[in-house]
Amino acid sequence: MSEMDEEKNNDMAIEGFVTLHLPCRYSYLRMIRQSVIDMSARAGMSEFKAAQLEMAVDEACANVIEHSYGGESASINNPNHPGLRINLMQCRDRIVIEVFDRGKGFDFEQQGVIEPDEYLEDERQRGLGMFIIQKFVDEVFYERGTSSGNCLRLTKLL
Amino acid sequence: MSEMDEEKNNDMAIEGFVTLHLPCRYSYLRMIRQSVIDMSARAGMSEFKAAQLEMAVDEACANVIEHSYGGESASINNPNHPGLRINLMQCRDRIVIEVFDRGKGFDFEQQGVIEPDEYLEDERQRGLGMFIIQKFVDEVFYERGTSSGNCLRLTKLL
Amino acid sequence: MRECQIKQEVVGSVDILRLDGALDAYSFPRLEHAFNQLRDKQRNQIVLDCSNLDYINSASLGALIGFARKVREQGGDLKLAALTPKIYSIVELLGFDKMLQIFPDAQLAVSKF
Amino acid sequence: MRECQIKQEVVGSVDILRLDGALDAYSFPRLEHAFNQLRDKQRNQIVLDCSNLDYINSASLGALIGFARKVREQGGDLKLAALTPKIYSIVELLGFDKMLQIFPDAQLAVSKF
Ligand SMILES: Nc1ncnc2c1ncn2[C@@H]1O[C@H](COP(=O)(O)OP(=O)(O)O)[C@@H](O)[C@H]1O
Ligand SMILES: Nc1ncnc2c1ncn2[C@@H]1O[C@H](COP(=O)(O)OP(=O)(O)O)[C@@H](O)[C@H]1O
Repeated sequence: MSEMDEEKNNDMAIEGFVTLHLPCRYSYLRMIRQSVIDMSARAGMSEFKAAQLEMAVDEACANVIEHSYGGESASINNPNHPGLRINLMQCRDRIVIEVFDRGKGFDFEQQGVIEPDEYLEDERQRGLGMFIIQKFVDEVFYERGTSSGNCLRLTKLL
Repeated sequence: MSEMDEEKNNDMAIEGFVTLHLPCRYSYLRMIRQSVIDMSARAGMSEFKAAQLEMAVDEACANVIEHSYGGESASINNPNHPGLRINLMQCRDRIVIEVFDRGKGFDFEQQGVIEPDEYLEDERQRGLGMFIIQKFVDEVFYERGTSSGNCLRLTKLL
Repeated sequence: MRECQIKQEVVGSVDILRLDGALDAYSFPRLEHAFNQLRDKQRNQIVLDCSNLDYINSASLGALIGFARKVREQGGDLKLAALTPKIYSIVELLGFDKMLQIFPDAQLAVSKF
Repeated sequence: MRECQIKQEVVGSVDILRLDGALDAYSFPRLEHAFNQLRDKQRNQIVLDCSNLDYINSASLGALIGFARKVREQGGDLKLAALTPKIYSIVELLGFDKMLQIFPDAQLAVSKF
């Protein structure tokens, strides 16, 4: 069902696979979070770890809307806007979430991560999203411009 | 984004469109229900009407798993099982939910609907699902064997 | 959260079943199991505390009606308590409020036996 | 349910903001709006009752820290109350429990001014 299939071994065998396709609107973030929480509960992940994964995915999707697509406005009145595609995969020992978009993407490696301390010095009080994404999951992988668009893959062990 | 697009007029213009693709397992019904509730809330549907739509969709999806696919077992250990595809569409004055499956389907017109009274006489205590689906939404449309599989479309006005 | 938890409590001759979560096609077997246990023990005065029940499907509603009928044949009853407004509205729409006694809380339901 | 509702209550010199729902990128402008209103009225003793807050994103956490700093400059403070265990764990992981005072309930937080 996804690129993941090829690299799977026993531990990574997919036990559950859900795909969500949603418009580029902040009002759908709740539905995304609920699906992450539900998938985590199915897998037996603790409530606290699930909350971390929930937040990482929420920040990632909000970033896609704000930065990759340049905001909600382009999607309004455009029924053909590609929106967000999200794969939620439950494996034996982990949850893997892929977020795909067809916006401009970014250079992930070059993007600095602001730690909460520096963050507090900063008047703008922005830029914590990437830190949260990195801190709250066990593995982050980003690929720009795949055949399915830009892909951010977040992996959290149970 | 769907067959609906062709028949749309102003009232039916789609303001929100979410697609879910899920395995043929009862444990995903919760995620489906949550998405229906969330979409209904976004559209401003009352909590009580949303509960009716939630139940109609839950019964419809449980029927797909039990009857169209003959239970959960065929999907276990088969990553290529087609599962369920669900479109949730928010229009100005209604919510439209489409449930697609690639199972055997059924003859919708010939399927009798049991009223709660008869139902109570029946020892087996089954067969209320179709009644609920018909009673709790404003329009039910079923088409067997479309190019996307069997399709049940439920429409509920706000 | 995933499953429906069913906690049992005995108050004299009455069994209270506290339902927590959703009764759907996934968790339905739990309800059947609980009912079978009560039947085996010949308990027939039952209260279902639904204050933490967030969903109930048609098969589960059917099982409630069916079990109520069986315990009534033995002089008992199955009463519902503390339905959320959402679930109450569903039960009412289906006319099941005429077949099952419904009380605002479990204690009151117990006192009616 | 969709949006985050923010109810305000004045207890003497203290403003209690009761948050209900989720603070995410969708509802964030509401929080900013509430903070702007408080600033315009020069209210600087603030308690956030988070008992019904089910999610908070990074931008909202940032706004809390930023607003706390501003009211502190005027001799006031912003205190958090009644965080759910889930949100408390997030706040702690990010080290924000060292920057904001957190109390088990709103009344206690109010009494600390
Ligand atoms: N999905 C994305 N597409 C494009 N750019 C992104 C994406 N995610 C993050 N960025 C870039 O990384 C920066 C830091 O992101 P983040 O830490 O979430 O802070 P913020 O969103 O508050 O700016 C953003 O300002 C943006 O330039
Ligand atoms: N999606 C479906 N695919 C195939 N058969 C179906 C489907 N939905 C309903 N049916 C048929 O209609 C009958 C009545 O369904 P329902 O009223 O939900 O009761 P129950 O599921 O308890 O039998 C089922 O027993 C089945 O034969």
